[in-house]
Amino acid sequence: MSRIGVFVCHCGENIARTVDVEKVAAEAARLPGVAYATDYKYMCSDPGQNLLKNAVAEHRLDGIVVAACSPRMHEKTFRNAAKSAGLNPFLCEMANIREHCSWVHEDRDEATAKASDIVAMMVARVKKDKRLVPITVPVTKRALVIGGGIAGIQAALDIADAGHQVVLVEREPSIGGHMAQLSETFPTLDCSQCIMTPKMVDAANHPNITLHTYSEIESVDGYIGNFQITVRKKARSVIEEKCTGCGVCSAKCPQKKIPNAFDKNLGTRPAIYVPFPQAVPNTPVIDRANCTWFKTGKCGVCQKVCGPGAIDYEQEDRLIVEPVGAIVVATGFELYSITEKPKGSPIKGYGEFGHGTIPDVIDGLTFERLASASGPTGGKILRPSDGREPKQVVFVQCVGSRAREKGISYCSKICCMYTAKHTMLYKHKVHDGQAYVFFMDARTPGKSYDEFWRRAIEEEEAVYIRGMVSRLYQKGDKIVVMGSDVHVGVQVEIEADLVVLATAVQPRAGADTLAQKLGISYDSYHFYSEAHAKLKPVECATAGIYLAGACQGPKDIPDTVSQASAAAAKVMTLFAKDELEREPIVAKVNEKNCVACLYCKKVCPYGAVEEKEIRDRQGNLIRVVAYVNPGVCGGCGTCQASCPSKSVELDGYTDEQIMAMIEAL
Amino acid sequence: MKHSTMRLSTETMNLDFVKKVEALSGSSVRRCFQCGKCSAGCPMRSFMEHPPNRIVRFLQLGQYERVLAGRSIWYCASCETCTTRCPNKVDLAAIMDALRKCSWDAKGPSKESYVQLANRLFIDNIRTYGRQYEMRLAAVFNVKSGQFLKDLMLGPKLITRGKLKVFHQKNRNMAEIEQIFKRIEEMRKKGEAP
Amino acid sequence: MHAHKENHAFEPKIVAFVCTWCTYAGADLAGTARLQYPANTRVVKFPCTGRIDPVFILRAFQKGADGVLVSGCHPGDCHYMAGNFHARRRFAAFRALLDFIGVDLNRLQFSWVSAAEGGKWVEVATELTERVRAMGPMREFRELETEEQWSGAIDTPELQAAYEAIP
Amino acid sequence: MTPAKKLLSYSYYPGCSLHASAKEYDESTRGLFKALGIGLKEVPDWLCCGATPAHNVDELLSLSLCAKNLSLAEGVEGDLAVACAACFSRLKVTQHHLADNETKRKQVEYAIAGAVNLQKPVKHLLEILAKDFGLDRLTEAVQKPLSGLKVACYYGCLLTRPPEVPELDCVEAPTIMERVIGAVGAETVRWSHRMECCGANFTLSRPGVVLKLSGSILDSAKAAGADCLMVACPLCHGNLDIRQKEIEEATGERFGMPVFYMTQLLALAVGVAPGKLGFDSMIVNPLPLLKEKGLV
Ligand SMILES: Cc1cc2nc3c(=O)[nH]c(=O)nc-3n(C[C@H](O)[C@H](O)[C@H](O)COP(=O)(O)OP(=O)(O)OC[C@H]3O[C@@H](n4cnc5c(N)ncnc54)[C@H](O)[C@@H]3O)c2cc1C
Ligand SMILES: Cc1cc2nc3c(=O)[nH]c(=O)nc-3n(C[C@H](O)[C@H](O)[C@H](O)COP(=O)(O)OP(=O)(O)OC[C@H]3O[C@@H](n4cnc5c(N)ncnc54)[C@H](O)[C@@H]3O)c2cc1C
Ligand code: SF4
Ligand code: SF4
Ligand code: SF4
Ligand code: SF4
Ligand code: SF4
Ligand code: SF4
Ligand code: SF4
Ligand code: SF4
Repeated sequence: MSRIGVFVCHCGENIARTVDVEKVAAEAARLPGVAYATDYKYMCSDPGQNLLKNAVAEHRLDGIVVAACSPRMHEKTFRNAAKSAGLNPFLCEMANIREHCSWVHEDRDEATAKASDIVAMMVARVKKDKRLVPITVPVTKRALVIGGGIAGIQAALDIADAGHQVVLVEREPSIGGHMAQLSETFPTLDCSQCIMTPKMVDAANHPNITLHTYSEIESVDGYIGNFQITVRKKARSVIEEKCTGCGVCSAKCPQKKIPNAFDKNLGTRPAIYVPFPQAVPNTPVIDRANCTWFKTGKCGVCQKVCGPGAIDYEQEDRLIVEPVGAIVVATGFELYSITEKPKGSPIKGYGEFGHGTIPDVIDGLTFERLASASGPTGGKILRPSDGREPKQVVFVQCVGSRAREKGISYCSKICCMYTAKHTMLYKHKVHDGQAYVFFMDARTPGKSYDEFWRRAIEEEEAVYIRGMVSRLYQKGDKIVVMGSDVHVGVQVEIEADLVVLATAVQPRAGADTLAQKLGISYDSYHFYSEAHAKLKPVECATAGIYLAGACQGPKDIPDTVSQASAAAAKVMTLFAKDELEREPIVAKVNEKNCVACLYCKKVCPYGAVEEKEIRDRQGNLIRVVAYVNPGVCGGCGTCQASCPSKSVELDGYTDEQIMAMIEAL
Repeated sequence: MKHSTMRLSTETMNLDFVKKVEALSGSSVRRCFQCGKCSAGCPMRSFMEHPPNRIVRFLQLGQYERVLAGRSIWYCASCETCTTRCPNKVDLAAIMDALRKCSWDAKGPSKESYVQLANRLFIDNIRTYGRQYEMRLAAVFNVKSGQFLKDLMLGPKLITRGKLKVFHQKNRNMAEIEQIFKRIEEMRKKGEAP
Repeated sequence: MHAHKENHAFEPKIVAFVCTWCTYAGADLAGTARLQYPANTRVVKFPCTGRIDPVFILRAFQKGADGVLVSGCHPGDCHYMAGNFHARRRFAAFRALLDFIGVDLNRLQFSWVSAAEGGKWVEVATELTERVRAMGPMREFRELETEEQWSGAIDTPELQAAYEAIP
Repeated sequence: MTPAKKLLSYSYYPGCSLHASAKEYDESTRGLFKALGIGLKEVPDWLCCGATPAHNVDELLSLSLCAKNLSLAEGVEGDLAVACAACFSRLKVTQHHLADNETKRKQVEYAIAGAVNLQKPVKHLLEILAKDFGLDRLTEAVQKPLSGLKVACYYGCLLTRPPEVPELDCVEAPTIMERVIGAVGAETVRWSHRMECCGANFTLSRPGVVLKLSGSILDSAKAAGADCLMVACPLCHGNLDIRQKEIEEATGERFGMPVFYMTQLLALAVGVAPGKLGFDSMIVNPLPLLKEKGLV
């Protein structure tokens, strides 16, 4: 038999004006199981809380209902009071007779009756309440950062500076990502390399950062605070510990004509190479597909010339297991290429632009390499076909982006700004050249961004023409651009020397595979989904995993860095405690009844439900049941409502508790 | 020409003309971002074939023939609404003045001869009399424009109310006024003034 | 002095199943704004509409509710990301079942009320109260109640059908 | 104790229209100023300011004509009072432009063979009445309050534009006319077309334009319940008053809306004899309205 205490609050006049609080208390006292009922002027005040604490002791109460304001207001207060009185805090409930009653009704009788009903419902519920203990999980204070672009580097540095260990995993031989490829950056036009390279070096030298380049995530196990990551370190064919980065191997390698992907294939590199001179680490990789040794078994020049003996043709991929407590995903983006349709790209293609067959039609990143002082032309704008300096350059915005029918509807967000930047860089380098831009809108909602774009037009004299380009075709050594100026309604034709397409920012090919390994969700384009667009923009729905940079959606550097620092801050918040404590409102499976239909698994938005094998003592598999990982469960209860065998229950909202309330109607 | 394709290149964009208009009007043309606010409020928009914003746009692209070909510039009432409201401080009313001057100097190719004629007569009046005499202005305009009967009904009404002076007298300082015209002509001849 | 209040012969009982994050907060807001509505509603709070089992609705009708309101976050705003989508699908199937067993669907109302929509909460609660008042007391289920004891098992073909309809 | 009232005296540039089609504007201005005890001395041998046609096609000429007028005004004491909105605008624009354009100023100075007078304050009558004289004093001077008369104040294009030049009042939402006429007891209506263009000098070359634009102005004033319009510009007056009959014929709408110069109404209120205010030269006869309101 339970002993429930009911405390009816007057809230000064707020409740007492319309609700006859004494009557409510008196009626509550008659409810079965109620051992004590009273009313008081201000329950939340110190004397009010003391009244509650004393009553617990005096009347040996095992459950409490405070009939007062909304639980959103004072549930914490009264649960804490109950706790200090030695009661499990989850045995204290609030009956909302203020917001839901005294404030919204005028008739005193009706309001009093309703208040009594609400109290009765809560009394019925509290009788079914169970003692709940906050869940605690230990935290491994080590973070994994996936992707070594500016996002990953920033997040890694922030976390490492806070004193935590970071494992930074980068797929390519060097960290740096796209930012390392850029020339100068909007909106300030500072040199990308100049601001990026020091950060890359900092990351590599930081005592708290373990760098795995040329590596990928093999698998992810565990949950928030306790992940086990398996990293595949791909065979570099160069022993990192021995290599001094002298570069003799690259210089002597007879295979010299391999297109350099970092330079968007404008230049070439040897088979043993670092992607770019400032690469971090400065350790070469053998591109086995193009290496003579690996193709024919002959050559071995690099091994012969390498002083420290760092070349190892036998090296194999290695798997490393890293325990971490939190993960930052920062895998960045890819540009849509009209040349080759990237696998999985939803964009239907640009036949009207020649499908990439016109050599002097390039993308924005290629232009960055042309404009970069450390690029293949030493920063001279020269067109790929014949190396001449182009005098008429046409830029075309929104190629792929914002074109529902082509396959994607979103705006790539950065191309308006980088195209404006390109026209400026071009004008700075080719004074007698003319830049034209075909655009639909100039989307420049950033600090100093519109001013930047206006500068391109007003000071650098770029001619902006509103309208999409219909077609491009080669005519002699020119490219005819067919457009239209929609402001004046006249067709426009320009014979260009070079055409630069601002192609769509897309998620990395394979972003979905990584997401599946991590158990995080992604949108229909494969950008990773944040838990809440506004209030949890860096958290994944999966606890303990955070997002930074362009992998979550198109982003420029300022946005990327802000998000990266925010993700790092979230990781640090997590690491501030030794154990994670959370409300024990989580689902539990009754393994006896579970029929393993796994409906629960299907509906759980948090991916908290796993399959669990039940084995006998000999280790024989008896059956499979569902298991809810309490570290991951968000507590929505969807599984419970969906379970056909009623085998899963959400603590704090059990069927019993709810039914009790309904019965009390 | 109105609908023919614009072939843009550094050769076909007459930026010298644009610079001249910018110098005459003291207003930047590039600053315009084609919001259309000028045209939205222009009281004369419905009489123009190119709304004011399009005039600026053609200028941005150096398409001066297209600007001067239309009668739009002659239908601008100089009300300054566009200039007042332009978010970019494009002084369109001044640009219209500059364009009319360019067209005036080129003796065409404007289509709006009536407006031009009225302006010419008005200025002639100043040179001859120092002040405006509306009676003469109207009469000569009607004769020259071949609209003999235009406003026939208004004339007597105005005269009886003393609103049109039938006789007029010259300013006493006519010589000085003539000097002003002469000196301006002289400066222009020497290329010292636009 | 309050305006003269009408006396109704029949005061229906309305049970509202609401989620904590949106509708419960919306109803709180109606309170803070001192908006007035009929006193017929009794609120049962859930973490999420995804937690609301159709059985609860049946039970409420059996236990004397004349009308039931189910309300949560707007689609896409769910605190738990997708709970309300599951709820929406589940209730779509459930309505068919209720119809089948002869419950007038006008007694059951689904709606989305956000934490900012105190006014909408008042509207929804008032409308349902008025509508059910006009319909008169719900009798169909009360008789059943004496015969059947609630259990978690799926022991009727209707329930089976309802669960099978869950995608 | 009332502060000593200073004696105001101005040099006066009437402009071509006030000597012809707008003679009632001139007469009433002189009458009003006399009644208020404000001195007014006409600049001798002033010439046409060039108005719209000059700057339309020849900015340099326009600037030179105005500069010449400014230097003529130098000989007459007092700030330069201007009645016509177009003259006012041109004179102000000239000072404004030449103050910050050295090249143009040199050209103009050569053309007029003298320095440009950038210092002489050029003031519209409204400014003189509202700011120099003062609305309180204006109210004190009232002998026949215009109470009951519903006036639609029409600013036209040029009184406040272009921005930063006349600085008479707010460029887009001025109230100076309403304040001035309100000071003598008239009621002013809120209406939409206070600053729409009336068709300006197209009156000669393209009267169709005027019929359309002035038509909608009359329409709007009528819809707002105005008894009459009040203007401060002869060109506006010409279009709205002289062409009103034609507009009525073209639109089939009857307005019968007298169009007053602001000085006519003000002078009437401060007791100038109606016979001296040129009411008889108005095309739309205002006397029935004035009689109805007991003002004549
Ligand atoms: C042409 C062009 C010009 C630009 N100009 C500017 C500018 O002027 N100013 C500006 O602010 N922004 C500019 N940007 C945008 C800028 O490039 C991005 O904002 C920024 O690079 C995003 O950084 P990130 O770290 O999120 O992604 P990325 O730079 O793409 O880095 C992601 C990193 O993750 C690695 N990675 C990917 N997948 C995996 C995996 N599965 N495992 C391990 N590692 C992985 C990649 O190799 C890469 O190193 C420009 C972009 C383009 C295309
Ligand atoms: C019309 C409109 C619609 C919008 N709609 C959306 C939308 O749909 N979606 C969206 O994502 N964003 C929207 N936004 C943007 C959103 O409102 C802002 O991004 C957000 O409010 C910024 O939050 P804040 O905390 O930075 O600033 P604020 O909300 O301005 O908060 C600043 C706080 O600081 C206080 N404060 C100021 N100075 C001091 C001081 N000296 N000392 C102490 N306190 C001080 C202020 O009182 C205030 O409480 C909208 C904005 C507007 C104007
Ligand atoms: S507990 Fe709530 S209802 Fe009671 S006095 Fe405090 S605020 Fe008011
Ligand atoms: S073995 Fe391969 S990498 Fe080494 S030098 Fe030869 S081709 Fe180059
Ligand atoms: S940022 Fe600009 S160019 Fe890029 S997709 Fe958006 S609108 Fe188009
Ligand atoms: S100011 Fe606002 S509406 Fe205008 S472009 Fe920027 S974000 Fe868009
Ligand atoms: S839905 Fe229920 S029965 Fe099915 S797997 Fe989950 S807990 Fe087990
Ligand atoms: S309560 Fe919600 S989050 Fe937790 S396991 Fe069930 S469905 Fe998943
Ligand atoms: S208002 Fe100004 S910016 Fe807008 S279109 Fe006209 S001139 Fe251009
Ligand atoms: S000044 Fe000319 S172009 Fe500008 S709004 Fe007036 S009439 Fe139109």
